[in-house]
Amino acid sequence: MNFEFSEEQLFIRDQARNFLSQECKLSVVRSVLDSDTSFDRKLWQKVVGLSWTAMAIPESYGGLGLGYLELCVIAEELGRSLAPIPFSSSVYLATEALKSWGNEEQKQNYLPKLAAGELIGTLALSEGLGAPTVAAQVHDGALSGTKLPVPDGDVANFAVVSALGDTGAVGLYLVDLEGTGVERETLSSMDPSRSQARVIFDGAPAQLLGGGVSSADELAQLLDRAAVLLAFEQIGGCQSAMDMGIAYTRERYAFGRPVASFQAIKHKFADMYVALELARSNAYYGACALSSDAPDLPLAAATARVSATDAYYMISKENIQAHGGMGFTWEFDCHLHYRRAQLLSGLIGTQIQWKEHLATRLLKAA
Amino acid sequence: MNFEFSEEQLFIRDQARNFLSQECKLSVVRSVLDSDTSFDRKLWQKVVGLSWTAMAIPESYGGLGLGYLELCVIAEELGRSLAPIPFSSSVYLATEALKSWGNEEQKQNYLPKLAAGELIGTLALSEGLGAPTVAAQVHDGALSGTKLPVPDGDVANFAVVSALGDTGAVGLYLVDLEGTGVERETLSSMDPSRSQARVIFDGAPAQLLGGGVSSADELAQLLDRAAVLLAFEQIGGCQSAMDMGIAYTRERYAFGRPVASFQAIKHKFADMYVALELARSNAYYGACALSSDAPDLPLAAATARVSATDAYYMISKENIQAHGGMGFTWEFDCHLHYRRAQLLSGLIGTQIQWKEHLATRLLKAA
Amino acid sequence: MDFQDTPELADFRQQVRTWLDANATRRTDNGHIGMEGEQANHEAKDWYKKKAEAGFACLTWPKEYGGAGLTSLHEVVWTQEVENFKTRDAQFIIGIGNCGPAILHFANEEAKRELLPRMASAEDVWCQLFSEPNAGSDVAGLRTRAELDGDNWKINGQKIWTSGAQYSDYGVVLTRTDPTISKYRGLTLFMIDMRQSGVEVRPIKQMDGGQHFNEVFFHDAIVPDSFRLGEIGGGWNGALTILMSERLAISGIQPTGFPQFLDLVTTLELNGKPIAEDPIVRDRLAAWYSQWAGLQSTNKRMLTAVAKGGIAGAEASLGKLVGAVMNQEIANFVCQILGPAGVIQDDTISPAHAHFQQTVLFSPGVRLAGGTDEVMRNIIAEQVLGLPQEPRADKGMAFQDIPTSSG
Amino acid sequence: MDFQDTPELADFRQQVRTWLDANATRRTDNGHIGMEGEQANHEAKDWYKKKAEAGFACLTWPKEYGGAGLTSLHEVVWTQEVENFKTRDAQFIIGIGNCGPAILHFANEEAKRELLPRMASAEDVWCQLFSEPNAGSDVAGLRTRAELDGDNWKINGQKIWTSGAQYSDYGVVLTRTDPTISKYRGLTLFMIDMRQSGVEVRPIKQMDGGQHFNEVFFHDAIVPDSFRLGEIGGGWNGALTILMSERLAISGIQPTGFPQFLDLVTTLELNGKPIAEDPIVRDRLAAWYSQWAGLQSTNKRMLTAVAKGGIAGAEASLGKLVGAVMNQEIANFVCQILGPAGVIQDDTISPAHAHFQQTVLFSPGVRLAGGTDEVMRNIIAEQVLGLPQEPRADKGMAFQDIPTSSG
Repeated sequence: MNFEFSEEQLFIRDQARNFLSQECKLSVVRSVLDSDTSFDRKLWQKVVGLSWTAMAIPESYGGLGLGYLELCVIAEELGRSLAPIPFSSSVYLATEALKSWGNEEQKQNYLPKLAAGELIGTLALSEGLGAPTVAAQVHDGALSGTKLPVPDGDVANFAVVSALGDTGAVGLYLVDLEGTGVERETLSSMDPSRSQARVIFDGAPAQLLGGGVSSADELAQLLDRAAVLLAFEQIGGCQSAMDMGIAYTRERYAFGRPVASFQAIKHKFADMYVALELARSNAYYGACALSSDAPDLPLAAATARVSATDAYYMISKENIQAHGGMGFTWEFDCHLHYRRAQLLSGLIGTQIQWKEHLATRLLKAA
Repeated sequence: MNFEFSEEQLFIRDQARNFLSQECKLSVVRSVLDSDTSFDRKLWQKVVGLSWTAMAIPESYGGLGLGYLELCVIAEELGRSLAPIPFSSSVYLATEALKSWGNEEQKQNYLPKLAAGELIGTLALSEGLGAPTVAAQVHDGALSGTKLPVPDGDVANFAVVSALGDTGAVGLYLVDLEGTGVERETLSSMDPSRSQARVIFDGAPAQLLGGGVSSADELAQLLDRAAVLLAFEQIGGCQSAMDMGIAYTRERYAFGRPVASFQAIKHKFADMYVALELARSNAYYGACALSSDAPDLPLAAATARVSATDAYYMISKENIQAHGGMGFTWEFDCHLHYRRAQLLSGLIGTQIQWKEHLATRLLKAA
Repeated sequence: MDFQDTPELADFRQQVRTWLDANATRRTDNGHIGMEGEQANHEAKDWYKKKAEAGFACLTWPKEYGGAGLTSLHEVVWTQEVENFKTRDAQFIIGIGNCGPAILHFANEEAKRELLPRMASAEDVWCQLFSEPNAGSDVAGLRTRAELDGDNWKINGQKIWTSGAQYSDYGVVLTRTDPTISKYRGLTLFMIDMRQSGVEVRPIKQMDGGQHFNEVFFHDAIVPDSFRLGEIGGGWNGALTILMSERLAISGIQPTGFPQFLDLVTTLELNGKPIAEDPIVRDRLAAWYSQWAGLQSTNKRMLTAVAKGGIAGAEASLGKLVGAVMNQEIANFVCQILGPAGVIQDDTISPAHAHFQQTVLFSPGVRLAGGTDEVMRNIIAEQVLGLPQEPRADKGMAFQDIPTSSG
Repeated sequence: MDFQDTPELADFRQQVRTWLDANATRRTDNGHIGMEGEQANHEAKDWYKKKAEAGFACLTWPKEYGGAGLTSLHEVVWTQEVENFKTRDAQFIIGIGNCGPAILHFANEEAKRELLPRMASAEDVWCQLFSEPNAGSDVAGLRTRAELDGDNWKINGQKIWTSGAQYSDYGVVLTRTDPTISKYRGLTLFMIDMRQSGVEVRPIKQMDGGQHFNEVFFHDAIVPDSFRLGEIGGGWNGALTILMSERLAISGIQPTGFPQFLDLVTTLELNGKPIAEDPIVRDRLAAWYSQWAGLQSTNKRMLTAVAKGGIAGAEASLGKLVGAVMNQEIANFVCQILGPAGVIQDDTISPAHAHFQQTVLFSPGVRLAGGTDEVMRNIIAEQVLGLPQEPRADKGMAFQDIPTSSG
């Protein structure tokens, strides 16, 4: 048993951390948050330049052919730095969908461009409030319906969209978001540093992904892989938020001593540490299962997701409190993590849904 | 609006407190806990002598004709002192059942004796694990079936028992527990200072209560009234457990200062205080609703019950922790409250069931 | 124990109801009225004036100071009734609720007769200036200096988290008049004219994007000695009086998020099914309702005690602590049940006009304003339960010698 | 990252499995083996002897002291395999896990060669004597005196919470040798013969009725100076080493209650319906599983670090904190779902042989033993996160001058 990343993976992580600490300072995050732009294109291009988008794509399709573990360490650093780029949509979701189910032609068409960052993709499942349901329809290769929210849907070049086909069965379709029959609109959200969109399809040309992906189980596999990667983003965020709070309360004095020396504050951080370490350990287990495509990936992914979501919410929330009044200002950075925690917890289904997945999978395994 | 007991009621409370602090020291509780006896008969007789059993029985049936508010203040003191007597079974349940549904003859037969403490009654609903269900049957006036657990079922003289009648409908029946066709056995429980029994009926003579009480709603009313009274027992216990912890940690030193001066301990007590005050306020509201038979009694009772059960569990549990290792000894009194909290939370349905009642009633009202 | 008004209160309630029906518009939904902006302020001033003219302003203040000379129970009745109407009744509650009692307690007769009626009718708007960037939970650690200069005091320093400073005419400001003695003894309280040139107000942008609070900078701002409240060096006791009033004032309007949650549960369907049928929703609903109902009834107990001549104690901290946490947890829970669209903050998509998303972002401030969770627990532990204080690192030190982050 | 054994460990695992199959009985259920009583003790002694003879005792100790000279990973493999068998493998873990390292670190060569092999084979049983009635969380506040008397030390005082004292041959005892200096510097550590006349062991009756722990009284008990562990006045550092080992030892066997809960959820029907279908049960199941799985994987991370030559840190406190709380909450939850019969503690009625009712009553002790929740959080905050210590009321004082409850 070996429950740590390899030297090479840790090297990639350190490189990523150094790069992002230079190129993705919180001022970069804020410039997206404060403006109408939906992501930081410059940072995106640099990230593409480092081949992060190509990391887990096979060499035959223009990728580096590395594994998920390398992607996990990158994800942790993207989460830590709150990178305002559509990485999760394009890499964890669209790229993975193509890798899993694309036919040869589709792979040839999309994967090299995804690897090279020439295309940004996303996955469009939801159609409003509640758990995702599918009412969008494809007739004779034309898609109609509304998807909402679509993560990075306003900036992605194409989307993998769930819709009912001519036979009435749910399938996944490749749709060019810049083509005809597509209208899209950026939506306000709790985390404007990562965009969400409403995408209205009105007869948009749609191409069935591969031979057709209809089973809920197959889709669940894609989301499971994304759950592990997102868990790494979440624990990166946790660590960063907790470090922020520790640094601030060590420096700030009240009643003649550092705020961090008060037992109530110390115990708050101890509880954060506990939540983070449990989440980290579950994410590591998820990474193991992901990289070896182990049979318990579904359970491991749900576990990683549930504890990372809990931890990031709790830590980003209590970090604000530990800062006192200043933590509530726009000027301080605490809210960036609190917003991101909300965003990430919603991305591929929320905590309540994942807890139910976890229970189902656990009871199936037991 | 007046949200406090009257001078007269507070006087009764103070009298009860003084009496119990003399006559029901924790050594009395322990003597029941440590032995095979199921209750303290001496204390019971003194309580009867003070007419507490007669308090809410109309004068025409040998009672004092006082209201529920007087019973509430007594209940709080019984809870505070952990009195090891079958008061709740006989007074809140059996007496109330007879008052509500007994026909004139039954009332004449039972109520004066209940008031005078010559009879101890109880209510037998459960038939094993889970929410109470009814399999016991009455045919031609003879009851057969097993009830478990029956609170104070080993010491009560009679029970009000739920059973299926000849028509297959659920009804409540009066059964002499000392008569033929009844076998009973004291069960081990988490709180041996209040007894629980298995009662096996095998053709025991059973008399339908009143004209027959079949609707679940009617039975619910009885349990609602008991829930308010038990909430007062619970908050009495909360106050006593919290006071115990505060006194101990003020006296005990660690690291050169009182344990009660450490912020983690202070905040623990603050949280206990919060839980207790919310529970107390809900109990007061419940008392108001109970005494005026207000239409929101069902909701008020469920609310009082849910928060009192939460509070007593939390406070009795954390009181042990605040005591440190000594709190875990048999010698210290902390466990008496922790055990009683378990007992009271089970008596008329557990927390999960009452939370569901609460939600149902709230949504019905909203 | 009963839910009934006394005959006198029943009478008063009827009077209030009649007047409100004639002078205000009934509320039709649970929606809240925006609290910010100039327009809101004007509307509120008009409303306060109308109230004052009808004799419904500051009900518990003596009549000679612009009040109605009634009891807290009358105030409760007013609050209960006015909730059914669209008014801006709560607009100046912090200024009036905090500064009013300070002036009632500490100002001279002339100042009271001049200033209080204008405060009650909102002709003058007031703010409270206590917190500083380096004095949050440790309020008494403040550094704003007041130095005697002839008959006047010269104020220099910075305050923060001042609600309504931008539209205030006056403020009550806590200053340090002597840094060479212990921190609690070197403080003095003043009234201050906020419209003078040495006072600069800068809005603070909050994490939710709103601007409810301000920073206030004093550069040689002038206060006549007649505006001093209480003794020189007696500011801390005055401040405690005010902080207690603040918690009481807040305990009435403390958001809990529960009514909005209940409203949502009874109306929302997700995936074709009422969320009221979801056992997880019901489980949380029961837990939060039992807390919320407990707060309502605790308030009733406090008012009963006050009506019987007692004084409300630090128990108000309980409502602040429980309500603020519940408010945040409810909002987060709702966003979770909404699924992936829970993160969307859009009036046309998010239920209840995106109330819950707004609350996710605003609620951290509610937990901080008026004292953090930790401060509330300390107050309960020390002032209600009488537990011993922690050993104090700054005990017996001159203020200027106490270790600070910047020093 | 992988779940595979190295070839060496795979080999070792095979060896262990073969030996266990030949020498122990496979477990068929989840039930636990009673830990108490003389009979249990005899069985355990036989089992330890058998293990030692086969070379499976104290795997990480050097061979010359009765160990196997292997790594912690071998120990993990052993633990994983032995869990499938009915053995009393954990019976002496506190004695061996705590006292063993102390002796390895501080005893002289002769003592190590004489005492350790007998400890490893459980020929001698050991206990640890630190806690005192007035020194719980504040371990260093202990009062048991050791006074030099020629070549011997005379011990007087009282210890408490000593596991297994009643059947121990030796103990490691922390004493105060100088009350006139600061409390941490006046402590010294000794080995002590528990069978001498000046040592009296009295069982403590726990709140659950069990008697796992003891009080130990010393009346002029004698310890030769050769039994001293480390320097005079160096006891605190030695104690820290032992406490760290204790937390590691406990972290392996820390009850969480989760496996029993999962077992119950998959098997129990109530009111004719599997509880596994109850959404509230599923909600809690998911929450507790994610914590439990996190603890399992945290343990794996710690072992990986140890295998790579790192040392396990105060992170073990995390497992203690989380596991102990979960254990109590699970037990209470189960009693609640069982309905009114949940309070019944009867093998024939209560599921899982009344495991959950027993746990309700025993779990408070688990939260206390080896350090309270608060001590665990302090350790995490100070030793893991490096947060500053609180100002210390007893700092720099001679031990005898520190305020105490009785003084």
